[in-house]
Amino acid sequence: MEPVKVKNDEVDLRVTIGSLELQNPVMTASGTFGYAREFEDFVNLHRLGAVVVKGISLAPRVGNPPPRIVETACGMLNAIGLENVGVDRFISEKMPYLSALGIPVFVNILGDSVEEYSRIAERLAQVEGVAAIEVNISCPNVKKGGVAFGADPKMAAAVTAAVKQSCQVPVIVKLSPNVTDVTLMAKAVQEAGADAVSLINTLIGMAIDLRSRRPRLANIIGGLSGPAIKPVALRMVYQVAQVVTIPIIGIGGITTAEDAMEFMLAGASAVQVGTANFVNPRASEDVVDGIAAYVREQQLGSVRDLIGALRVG
Amino acid sequence: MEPVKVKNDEVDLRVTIGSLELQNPVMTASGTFGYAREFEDFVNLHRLGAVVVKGISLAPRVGNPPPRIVETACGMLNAIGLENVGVDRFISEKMPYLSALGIPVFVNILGDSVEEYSRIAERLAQVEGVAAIEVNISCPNVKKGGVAFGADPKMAAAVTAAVKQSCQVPVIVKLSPNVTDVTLMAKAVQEAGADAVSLINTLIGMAIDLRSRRPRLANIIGGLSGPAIKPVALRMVYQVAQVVTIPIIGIGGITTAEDAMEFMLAGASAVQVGTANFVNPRASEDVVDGIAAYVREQQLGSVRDLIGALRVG
Amino acid sequence: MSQFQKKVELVRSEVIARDVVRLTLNAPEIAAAALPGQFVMIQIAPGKDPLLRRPFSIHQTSSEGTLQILFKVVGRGTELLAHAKVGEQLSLIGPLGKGFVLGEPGNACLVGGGMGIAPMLFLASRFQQLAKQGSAPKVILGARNRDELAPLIGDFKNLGLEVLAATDDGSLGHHGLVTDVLKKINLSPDFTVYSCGPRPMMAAIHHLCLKENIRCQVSVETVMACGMGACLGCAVPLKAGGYAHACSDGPVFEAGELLWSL
Amino acid sequence: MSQFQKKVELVRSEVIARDVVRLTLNAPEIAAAALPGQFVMIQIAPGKDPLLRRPFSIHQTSSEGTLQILFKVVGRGTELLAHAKVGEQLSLIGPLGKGFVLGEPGNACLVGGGMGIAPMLFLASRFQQLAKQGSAPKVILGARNRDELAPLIGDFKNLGLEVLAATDDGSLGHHGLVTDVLKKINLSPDFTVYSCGPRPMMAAIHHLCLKENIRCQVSVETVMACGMGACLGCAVPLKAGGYAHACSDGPVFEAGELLWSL
Ligand SMILES: Cc1cc2nc3c(=O)[nH]c(=O)nc-3n(C[C@H](O)[C@H](O)[C@H](O)COP(=O)(O)OP(=O)(O)OC[C@H]3O[C@@H](n4cnc5c(N)ncnc54)[C@H](O)[C@@H]3O)c2cc1C
Ligand SMILES: Cc1cc2nc3c(=O)[nH]c(=O)nc-3n(C[C@H](O)[C@H](O)[C@H](O)COP(=O)(O)OP(=O)(O)OC[C@H]3O[C@@H](n4cnc5c(N)ncnc54)[C@H](O)[C@@H]3O)c2cc1C
Ligand SMILES: Cc1cc2nc3c(=O)[nH]c(=O)nc-3n(C[C@H](O)[C@H](O)[C@H](O)COP(=O)(O)O)c2cc1C
Ligand SMILES: Cc1cc2nc3c(=O)[nH]c(=O)nc-3n(C[C@H](O)[C@H](O)[C@H](O)COP(=O)(O)O)c2cc1C
Ligand code: FES
Ligand code: FES
Repeated sequence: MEPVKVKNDEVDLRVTIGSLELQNPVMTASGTFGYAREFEDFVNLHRLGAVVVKGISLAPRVGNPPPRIVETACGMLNAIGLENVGVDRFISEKMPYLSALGIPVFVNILGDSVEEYSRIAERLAQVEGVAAIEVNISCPNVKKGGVAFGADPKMAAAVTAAVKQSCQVPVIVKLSPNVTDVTLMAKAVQEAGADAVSLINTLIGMAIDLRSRRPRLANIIGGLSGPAIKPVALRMVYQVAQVVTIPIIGIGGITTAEDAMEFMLAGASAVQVGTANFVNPRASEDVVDGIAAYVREQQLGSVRDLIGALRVG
Repeated sequence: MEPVKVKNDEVDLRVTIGSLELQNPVMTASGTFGYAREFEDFVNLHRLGAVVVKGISLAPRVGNPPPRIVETACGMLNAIGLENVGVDRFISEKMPYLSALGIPVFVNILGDSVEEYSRIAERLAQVEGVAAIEVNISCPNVKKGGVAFGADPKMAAAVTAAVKQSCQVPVIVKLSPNVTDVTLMAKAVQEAGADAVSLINTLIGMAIDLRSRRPRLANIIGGLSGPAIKPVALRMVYQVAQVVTIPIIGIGGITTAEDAMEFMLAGASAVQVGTANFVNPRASEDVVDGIAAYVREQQLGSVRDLIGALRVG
Repeated sequence: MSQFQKKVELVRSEVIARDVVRLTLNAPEIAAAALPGQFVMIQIAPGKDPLLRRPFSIHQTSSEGTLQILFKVVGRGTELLAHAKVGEQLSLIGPLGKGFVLGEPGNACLVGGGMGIAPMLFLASRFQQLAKQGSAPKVILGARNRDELAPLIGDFKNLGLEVLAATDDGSLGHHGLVTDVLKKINLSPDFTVYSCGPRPMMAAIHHLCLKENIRCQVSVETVMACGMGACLGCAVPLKAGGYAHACSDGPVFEAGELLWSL
Repeated sequence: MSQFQKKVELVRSEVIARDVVRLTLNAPEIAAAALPGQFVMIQIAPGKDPLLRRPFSIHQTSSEGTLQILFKVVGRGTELLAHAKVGEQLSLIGPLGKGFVLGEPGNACLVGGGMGIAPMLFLASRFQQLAKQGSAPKVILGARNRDELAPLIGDFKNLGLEVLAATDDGSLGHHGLVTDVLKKINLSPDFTVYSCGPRPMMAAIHHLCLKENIRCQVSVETVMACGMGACLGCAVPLKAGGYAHACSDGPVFEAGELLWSL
């Protein structure tokens, strides 16, 4: 029999997220890859499974005062404050370049209220090139006293259902790790219609400067990301994989192809490379290369053989 | 005026936990310092503020099969499985050495049920040299389907109240970070009578070996500790400091005196050195030395001036 | 605008003064593309701690393809970098950011303070390439003392440039601040001041230039994670409200566009 | 029993074979207190990644106060250690654990496989110090090939000991396993076998000794965090149920006490 020619160096790296088939499981994490163009000198963008852009809100946001970032042990804290150009400028200024890339563009969205989420989704639903919407539910719900949508299954489900109603593209709900039981959140958004879940967003953390006796971030607290959080992320992906049937996108400290494939073994259908892009701007493409090499060497029929293939017991 | 002579190189390092005055704020974290004797060649044990011993249960426990530990980025996962000699052997074999040290001994206790916690506390209450009990509520409540006591304010309060009733010594409740809102837990145990809270216990994490496609821990999941978790710990201490009036003992990734003092700025009255003991067995004493040097150099009246002295806004 | 990620060889490491180190790297692509005021991000360790790259101004480039950085040891990253061994491979990203907008060499005044001197040498040498006979830029450099300043002044002399020096302790040149020197030389309004240094110094220069109606470009420092506009971590407050990003909108800004009253 | 935490100087680094390195450290206190079968924990990097120390058997000590370790590069820690430079300071903790219980030198048979050879040299030299004329221990060493084994056999020869060699590829000594050699030499039941090596090798030796009614001590490896009995991470399943701890109850155990059927 003739070997079937497939994309990416003749190994089958295709994975499915909702109704989308991606050429490979490697995406970039929201907020760590700008609007992709920033990386065009470093990465062959066409080779990515998908690109997830910085979180977009209805109106532009200026973000938090500096300092916004601080390095921690094997990680970093950020309190960017969701700075973004707003959905209108995103569509007019950023989408033309992105949609010309020929790879799926996932738009990460955020809001203060269920209504705001669904209005952004409505705006994006009509835009050519938007392949999926990733809903960042780690934002405070101003109408509910600032509790994060992602901290309450009911609120998370409400946002999910509203966004689902507002657009036709697959809806991915990005879960917060700052909860007692992430599986409750995952089940709630699956029931509310999510096509996939991505996890984890950042852990809430803090850093203090002894000399000035001040918090190192102007915002006092920020989001912890990078290799430090990988064990927590891997555990949550594994736990969620036991309870949902929708695809999982694994995120958290992924730096190498090995990291990415560990998340797939734990149950992820795809992964996102985040903080690693700052250290190695070529990280996302390196992960694609590394997965392809592994699939070839191990003579796997497809990268999909790795999904949930963890041997326990 | 004559300078007042105080302990520890003539700087005032004393702090108060419940009815106890400690010579300095530096303790060792449960499970990372054995029963103290293991460190006698490395640390002048008399110089520690207190020693917290490995978690003790009613009956001996053999613990989990190996592998029980795995290194992660700037941290480690452990799944010791609460191996310990049981309260009787602890009292007969370990306490004589410990109580002869002349420093406060805090006994960390764990159980399957509220009754088990209070029975251990009762046993310990009669033992000379036990200065305080630290209640590890990160254990599964077998009567409630294995949900951790530390994940539910009501269960945490029940354990706290039961232990309080069973002994006269100060009761410290050790909080789990694996919750949506640690302040709810802190408030619940304060109301139930806790004399202090200590935090954080380990974050739940996981590691996978790509080659064997197996979890790296026989127990699949384990507790993440070390420098990697420090930002999360610092944030939780800060948050809890805003809502409780009882003293807080800060734990999580403390490696140096600077780390320790950052926790104090965030609101901790004392700290525990954990994983750092494995890397530098002298770590706990180094932290005492470093704090003393800082208090002297900065000409602070007392180390207590640092507690909650973070400047925000 | 081409940017590169390269493993480059450390060919020379010089201790210029106490805690001040100059590294010479063999980085032909980055050196060839570099403009004065741009910077590179250098990976400190092969492991994950310290995790992030550190930004350094491009101090000098050569036609042989070398690139220099000049830095002060202030923390763990610079400490490790100061101990990098000749022959080691370092990972660089660059050239990054927007550099100085170059005007007439004869109407340029370069003011560098402390490690803010680093980009000034590259800027000066570019001006000298552009300059016609007898139209050299003015250069004012400040540091804490002679030890820190003297070795660097030589490099400007090698370009044929006189340096007006100022030291905090008076051990070399003017005893005082670079702003004192700047005041004294009485620039006409057709000059542009190019400045890099500690924030208070740049603020003072900005206010002086504002008064004298002189254009002033400043190179600012912020914490950076990516150095390429992706993380939005390097926010610089703007006079008009909101923030610019030091790594992609800067690090060089028109001084008048920034919010100085922090 | 005294244990020390010391910064010690690396005085020599030798590549013994491909990926096999021997380090000589100037560690007088630890060397003086060390017993064969004990180990040291070495800090790999000054930073926090890799975080934990790595355990290594004491390979040899000298009356001049040096201590040697012999190791194979298998991961990140050993890779970094293999590149440590002579003159560098390394942080050591030791001597740790319980070593071999030494019997009659003339009734001792030492069996080392792969990096399990490391503690055997120290054990052999201690036996030679104790031995009366003509009562030397027997030594069987196994490795993958001549390249890995030959350099080490020389060290045993220097002690005046003959080595029975076995290699997987037959390039030196017996073509096959150390257990084949052990079988052939037909030890009497008054012998004790001292063994260190890969688990399957030690299991085979244990079963052989059990059959022949020969006492057998084995040195086991586990993951370790503290190396001193504090973390309880180094669990070794016991035949009688429950676990011992490799770092404090071992690393040397009576083979019969352990659970081999894992
Ligand atoms: C565009 C740009 C160009 C630069 N050019 C030079 C140069 O040519 N020569 C030079 O000596 N330095 C330069 N710096 C500053 C240099 O990047 C920092 O000194 C360095 O990152 C400190 O790293 P560290 O690990 O030694 O210090 P850390 O341990 O990270 O921190 C030590 C201290 O330095 C401060 N610090 C850390 N990072 C920065 C930063 N990015 N900017 C300002 N302060 C910081 C911290 O708040 C802390 O107080 C430049 C910075 C930027 C943004
Ligand atoms: C008491 C004792 C004495 C030892 N003596 C020697 C010796 O003399 N020479 C020698 O070469 N090695 C010895 N080892 C093994 C040595 O400690 C490991 O090879 C080393 O820790 C690996 O570190 P790494 O960072 O290079 O590997 P890692 O990157 O940590 O791991 C690489 C691989 O090695 C395995 N591994 C990691 N740590 C250990 C460990 N402690 N034991 C076994 N496997 C491990 C991992 O599972 C992984 O497969 C000894 C171990 C113990 C417990
Ligand atoms: C600087 C920065 C900005 C981020 N911005 C967003 C964002 O806008 N929306 C979002 O859902 N997640 C955001 N994240 C979270 C990441 O997408 C990712 O979930 C997290 O960083 C964990 O992955 P990592 O460890 O690989 O970085 C941001 C992370 C960083 C570091
Ligand atoms: C090996 C190990 C064993 C532990 N055992 C216990 C225990 O028995 N009881 C408990 O309350 N905490 C236990 N802990 C948690 C620590 O006391 C501490 O809360 C945690 O490790 C975070 O601090 P660190 O980052 O400084 O290690 C253990 C931690 C480790 C690493
Ligand atoms: S440093 Fe990342 S955007 Fe400027
Ligand atoms: S390694 Fe810690 S108890 Fe053995």
